[in-house]
Amino acid sequence: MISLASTILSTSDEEPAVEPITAVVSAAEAGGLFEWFWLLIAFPVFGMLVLLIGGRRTNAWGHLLGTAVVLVPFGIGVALLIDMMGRAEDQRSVVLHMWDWTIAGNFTADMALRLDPLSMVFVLLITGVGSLIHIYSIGYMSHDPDRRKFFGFLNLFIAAMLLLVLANNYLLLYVGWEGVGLASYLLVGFWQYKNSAAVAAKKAFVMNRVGDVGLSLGIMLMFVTFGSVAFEEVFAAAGEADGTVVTLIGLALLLAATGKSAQYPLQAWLLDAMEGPTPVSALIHAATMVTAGVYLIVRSNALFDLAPIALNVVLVVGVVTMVAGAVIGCANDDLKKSLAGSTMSQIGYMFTAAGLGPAGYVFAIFHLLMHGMFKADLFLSAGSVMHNMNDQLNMRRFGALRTVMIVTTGTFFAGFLGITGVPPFDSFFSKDDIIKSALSQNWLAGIATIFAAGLTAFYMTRQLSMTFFGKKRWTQDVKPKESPPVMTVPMIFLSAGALFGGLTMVYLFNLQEWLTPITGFTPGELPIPDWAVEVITIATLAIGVTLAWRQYATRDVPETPPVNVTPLTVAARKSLYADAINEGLFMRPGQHLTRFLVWFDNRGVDGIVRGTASGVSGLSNRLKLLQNGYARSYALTMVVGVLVIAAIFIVSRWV
Amino acid sequence: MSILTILGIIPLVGSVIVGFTPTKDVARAKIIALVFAVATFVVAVVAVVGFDPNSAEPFQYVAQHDWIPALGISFAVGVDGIGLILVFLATLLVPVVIWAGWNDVEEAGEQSPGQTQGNVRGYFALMLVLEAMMIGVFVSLDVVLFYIFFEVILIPVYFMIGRYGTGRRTYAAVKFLVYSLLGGLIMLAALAGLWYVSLQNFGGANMYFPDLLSMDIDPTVQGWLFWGFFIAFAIKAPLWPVHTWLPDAAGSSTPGTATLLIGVLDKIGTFGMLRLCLPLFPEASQQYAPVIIAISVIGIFYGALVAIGQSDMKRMFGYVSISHFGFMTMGIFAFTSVAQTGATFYMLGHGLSTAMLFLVAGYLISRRKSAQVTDFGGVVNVAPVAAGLFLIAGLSALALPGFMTFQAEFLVLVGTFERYAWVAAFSTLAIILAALYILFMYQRSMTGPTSEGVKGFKDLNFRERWAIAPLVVVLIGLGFYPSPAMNVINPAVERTMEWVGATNPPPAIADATAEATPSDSVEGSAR
Amino acid sequence: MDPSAYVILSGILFSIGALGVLLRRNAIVVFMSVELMLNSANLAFVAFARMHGNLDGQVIAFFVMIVAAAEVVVGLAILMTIFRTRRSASVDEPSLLRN
Amino acid sequence: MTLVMQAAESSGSTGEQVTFWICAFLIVTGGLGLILSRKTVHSALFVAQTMISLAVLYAANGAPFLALVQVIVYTGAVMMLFLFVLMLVGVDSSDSLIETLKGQRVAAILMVLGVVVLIVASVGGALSNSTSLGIAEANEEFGGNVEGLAHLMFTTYLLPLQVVAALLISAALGALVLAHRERIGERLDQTTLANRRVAAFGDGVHPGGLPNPGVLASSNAIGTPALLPDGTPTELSVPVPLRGKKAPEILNDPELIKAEQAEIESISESESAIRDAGLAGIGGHTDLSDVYPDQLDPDEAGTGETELPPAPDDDAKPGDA
Repeated sequence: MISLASTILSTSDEEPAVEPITAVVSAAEAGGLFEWFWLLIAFPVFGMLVLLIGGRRTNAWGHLLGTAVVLVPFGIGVALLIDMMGRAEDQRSVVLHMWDWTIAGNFTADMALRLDPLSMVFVLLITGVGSLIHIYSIGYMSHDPDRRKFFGFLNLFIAAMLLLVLANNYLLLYVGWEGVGLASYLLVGFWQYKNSAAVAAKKAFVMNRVGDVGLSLGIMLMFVTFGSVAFEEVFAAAGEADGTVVTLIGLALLLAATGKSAQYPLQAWLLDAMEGPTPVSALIHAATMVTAGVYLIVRSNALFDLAPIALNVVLVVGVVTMVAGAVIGCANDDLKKSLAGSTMSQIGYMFTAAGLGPAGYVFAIFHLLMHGMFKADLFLSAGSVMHNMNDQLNMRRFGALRTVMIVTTGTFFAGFLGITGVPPFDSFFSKDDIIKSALSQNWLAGIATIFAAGLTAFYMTRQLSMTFFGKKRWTQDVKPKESPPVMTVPMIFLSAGALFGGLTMVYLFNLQEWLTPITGFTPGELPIPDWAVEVITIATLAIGVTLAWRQYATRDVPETPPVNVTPLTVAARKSLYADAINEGLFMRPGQHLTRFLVWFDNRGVDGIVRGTASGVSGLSNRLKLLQNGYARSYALTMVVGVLVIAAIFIVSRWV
Repeated sequence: MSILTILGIIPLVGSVIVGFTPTKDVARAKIIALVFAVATFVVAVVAVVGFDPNSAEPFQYVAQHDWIPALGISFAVGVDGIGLILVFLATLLVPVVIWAGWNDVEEAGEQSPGQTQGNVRGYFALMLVLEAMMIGVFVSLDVVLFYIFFEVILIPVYFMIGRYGTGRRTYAAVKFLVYSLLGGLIMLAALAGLWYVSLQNFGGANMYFPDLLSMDIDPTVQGWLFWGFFIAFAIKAPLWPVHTWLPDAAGSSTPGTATLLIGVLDKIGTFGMLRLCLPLFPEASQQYAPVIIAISVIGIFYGALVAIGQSDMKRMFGYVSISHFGFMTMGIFAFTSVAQTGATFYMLGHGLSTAMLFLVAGYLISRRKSAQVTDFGGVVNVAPVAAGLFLIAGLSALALPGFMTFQAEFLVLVGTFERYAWVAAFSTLAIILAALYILFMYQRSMTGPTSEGVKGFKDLNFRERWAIAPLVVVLIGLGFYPSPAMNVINPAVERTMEWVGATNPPPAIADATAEATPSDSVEGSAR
Repeated sequence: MDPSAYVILSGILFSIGALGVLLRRNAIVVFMSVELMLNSANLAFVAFARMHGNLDGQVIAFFVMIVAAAEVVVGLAILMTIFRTRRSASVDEPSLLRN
Repeated sequence: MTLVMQAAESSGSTGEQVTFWICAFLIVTGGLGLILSRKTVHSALFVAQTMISLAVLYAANGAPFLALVQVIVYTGAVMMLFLFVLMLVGVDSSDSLIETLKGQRVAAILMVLGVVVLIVASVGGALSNSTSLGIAEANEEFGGNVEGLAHLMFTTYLLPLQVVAALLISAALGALVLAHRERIGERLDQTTLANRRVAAFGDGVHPGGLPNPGVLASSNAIGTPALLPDGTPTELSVPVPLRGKKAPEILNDPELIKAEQAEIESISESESAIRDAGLAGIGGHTDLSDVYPDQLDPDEAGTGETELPPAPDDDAKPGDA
């Protein structure tokens, strides 16, 4: 690890480059628990089916079942991890072939799962954080009449997410990919009686679909190029393919990733998705689903390694979102939306790291893992606040909550420490790695990462001080108190992760060594000394914290947002005009096109049909007039006929 | 007697019995209809189970009897995988529709005042007749026999729309009939041409389909005959721009009729293309494939965009189907086994998902007495099961992975991509539109605050739920385990490809390794 | 004498008869016009008989006369019947074919 | 004109030419008269003129038998039949010559002119240079025109002759059947009728016969009204079909006209009473039609005036049943 700790503790940061290992073993060969790892998915599927089909009969115990079917896979995951750690590096990728899935002509996609160090990390993140959030939800949703349904949807999400990370081919990954999208749709729109929730859910799904176009195209290109969509075969043959095609595949996959991970230009749905219950925001829109894009890119590293252009685009997307998300986070007064901006920004970090290629894949996953913990912690704490403030989210009506919600304040502060990167907490390790890696590859990206770190410090301090410090600005009707233990205990667990996750990953469980066989690793060379980087970073953090503290903790915060602000603030409050752009560029032209086509179909296409019909009947009405019933008319017609026939005869004789 | 003949006779017998039950005894008529429909389904399942996918024979359960020997017309039946899938679809949907549409006629009567509510048994008798005809189309091996079923099928549907529908049902029924008859007329001309060609080829007329495959037809003649058949099938399918009867028919018929009409009956169009157009006129098919692909792509987007702008649910589903039929024809005329398998799979999936859409929407419409989306709102709060099933139906229509429609749509796109990369890439954008029209409609009708007219909705009852359940099971079951269907379809498609003389483009990597110049593979495959 | 003169006369007579049929509404006049047309045909027959030098044309003309007589008898009877019910001899009146 | 000149040049004998031209003139004027006269009677007379002229031409063409038949059958029988019918229908029934069908007149004239041009151009042109064999030889073969025709008719044309005979019989029978009217009520004998007349006399209807026309008048034509003792003419004496012809002085005197009308009305009433009493079939009461709406035969009634069953609704489709 090229982190501060490592620079201090180790004498050498010269690390060897590592090539990825593509070998896999079948589940049968691996034996033991590996033959059963499909149970990881089966449990939540079972829970979902029971809860959704069972209906109201399961209301009484549904939440317990829902939680259990996530806890059990977590246990299995831990057991698998221990098993896997005991295996040689080239024996760690296990493929379980279950049945022939889609076979059409020369297209085949098996129902096959793959458990390797990368997916292992995800399995533990999903089931671990997932379990905690399930437990939290028991308390958080206790008053909701549809709590059982909520757990059913959560289980659906867990199952789909696990399928996403365990799939052994892109088509099956697609199933998980859309499955989490569906779960997100259902959960964002969980309170469907609110129009805003329904609209937000739809928006999220549709924008994700735009990304799915990319995934579809990527898979199609893979099939026509490699004749297969399975990971091993695609990765093995990647080198033989034409560079342009690989770049196209990379860009297509990037499009998919931007949709799922709320990166520019498909970022606009994430803020609206905060309409969902807070546990959903924590689990899906912070910790797991939105990071699926990062997973996709890292998983496809064999392709991206061969497509430097695609990789550079990933980097650009990452940097842009990282900064823009942070800017949005700085200006939003809605606690959850501010956190959502932060999520965008942090995933931007991951994309930046992934965009650095083999030098950054590992750090992307590292940061992802850290982010999963501290962001879940932050969201759950925010949920705890919201739960006790009558579902309000306007930070301008919070303040001084530390006096009544001690535990929540503590957990939020732990998350604050985790995300800002104060040594020696989570981000200190993961973000520094990214910063250094970026500096070593692309100084511009490096500077952006440092700047974004400063912004992170600013908006987190802003949130912290506006919510928990300063003066009370509560509305009349709220009487905040601490949340019940069923909520606070998971928060405490997650705070522990936010505080010590980084240390654990670096010193106890060497994540880099664990992942490099999958992702490969190429160390970079820093243009300036390590310590200088760290000093600059910490200085930036300090500036950010100080600015925000002076602005929001020491001065009074007005209850309505001030009007005379800089244009940047105005833009940031409006999420950098993302909705306006989408509306102007796609929705309005789309509506006009639709309206025109409806008109065209009625008047144009069907008009021709109806016109023909009325033309025929009109003609027949005209012809009907010839049948006027007057014998003399008929006689005249006969004369005309005689005349015509005779004329024809005569003319034909002449001719 | 072939099991296929039995399959066709059972519903016919049933329809006669239903038709002769006492007028007052409506419930008994319904039960008899259901019993016969289920019996047909059971026989169909027996046929499906007994079907040997690996058989060397192209057609199974073949039976051939002389009918009009002088004209070389025989009563010949038999199925391949494609026909079998569609027979399965038809026989599955009919009992479902009867069970789900138990009170369709009465409810349609309530919706449009002045409609006679009597003679419910006529509706069910017609439905059984329709089933027999549908089976007849899918199992006919004689082209003339196929044509006869193709035309006769109009009669029950005409009455089912015109007599038992709602709204402008007479207009819709006549429009449907005139459109279809126009297509049938053109097909009749082509059929006569084909008959003459067979006379020339064999020295004696012979309309037995497997024999016709060995004919050698002049390319110009092929072109004419191809278009003759194709136009008829395009109207039936329906393809843009001969689609305008479909929204009217869908909007004016009972949910059950609409289900059978769009779910099964329209498949005759795509089935006909796959069964008759391609094998009989291979050169013409390949020659005109680009034109048809273009029409299909227009249809895909046109249907989707117009669907977004619809305010009537049933009409909207009609347009959605136009979009989906675009996918099917695109798959058929892409001439890759992947795309054709996908298209066949799509036929099954579309049938089931459309059935769900129409039936669940029918439940809601019969409660609200209106099909206008704006008349709904917040249904999910009062009837969660109905709204949930509606969502499931919608998701299957937008080809969410996990439903069999996903593989179908994806295979069509992949298969098309092999030959027409840019076309497929462009068509992929339609999946966004699919999400838009389904979710936009769902959002407007099912979510949000409960609207006045929706309050007091009863959630689905036992009958309504369990009528839909088989569809959900098959849609999701085949989504995760499609082998039973794929195993049957694949050999049939391979055979069709063989008859047409088309081969799959090899993967670019194989090209690259063979030529050792790994360049232009995308452009290469795009050609 | 040149038969064409007779034939042309016959044609003119025929045309006048046709004109009568077309223009007059009184059924009796129409009948008479029809007779005129038949007679014009007879004239042509007779002229042609002379031209060809055999009597067949005259025989035919004779038959035409008989048929014309029969036709007039029946026709006038019908006319009477119609007249009795409708009180009119106009050929435009029985336009019952309409509607 | 050239055609006429040609005809004149190739002419056989001057006598025949003179005959032809005279007859042709008569025929054409007769035909035009038929079309152009307002009164049917005049038309009939013009037709007769045409027929006779035609008979002359037949004779000139060596067809004496046909000429005779033409005169006897056409001019004698057929035209008389026409006149009879005219008497029944009403002798003064005159058409207005205003055309009611739009465009009929113009179109008819144009078309007929076209036919004339075609016939003249084609037939005349085709025959212009042909030579006539002459009928004399054929006439002489069996010793005369009649013998020759008889020979042909009873040999070659025997079957057509028989058929035509059958046709003639059928036509006669058909005419009988068509013209026959069914008796509606029971047959009234003389006693009943006399009793009714006496009963009607009680109501002021004169039981005696109506006065004869022409009595004490200047002329005894059937259309001349009889003069009453005071010298005034009485319309009662004129048969109803002929009443259209009125003495000029009556037409000019409004008082008389009024009285006349009243008289006719009373007659009508009395006649209606008689008719009710069963004296059906006196015939020819054209102007009493609206007084006797119920005199029609039951099977004839209702064909004209009663409404047809309503036409099926346009929208009635099988689905609406």
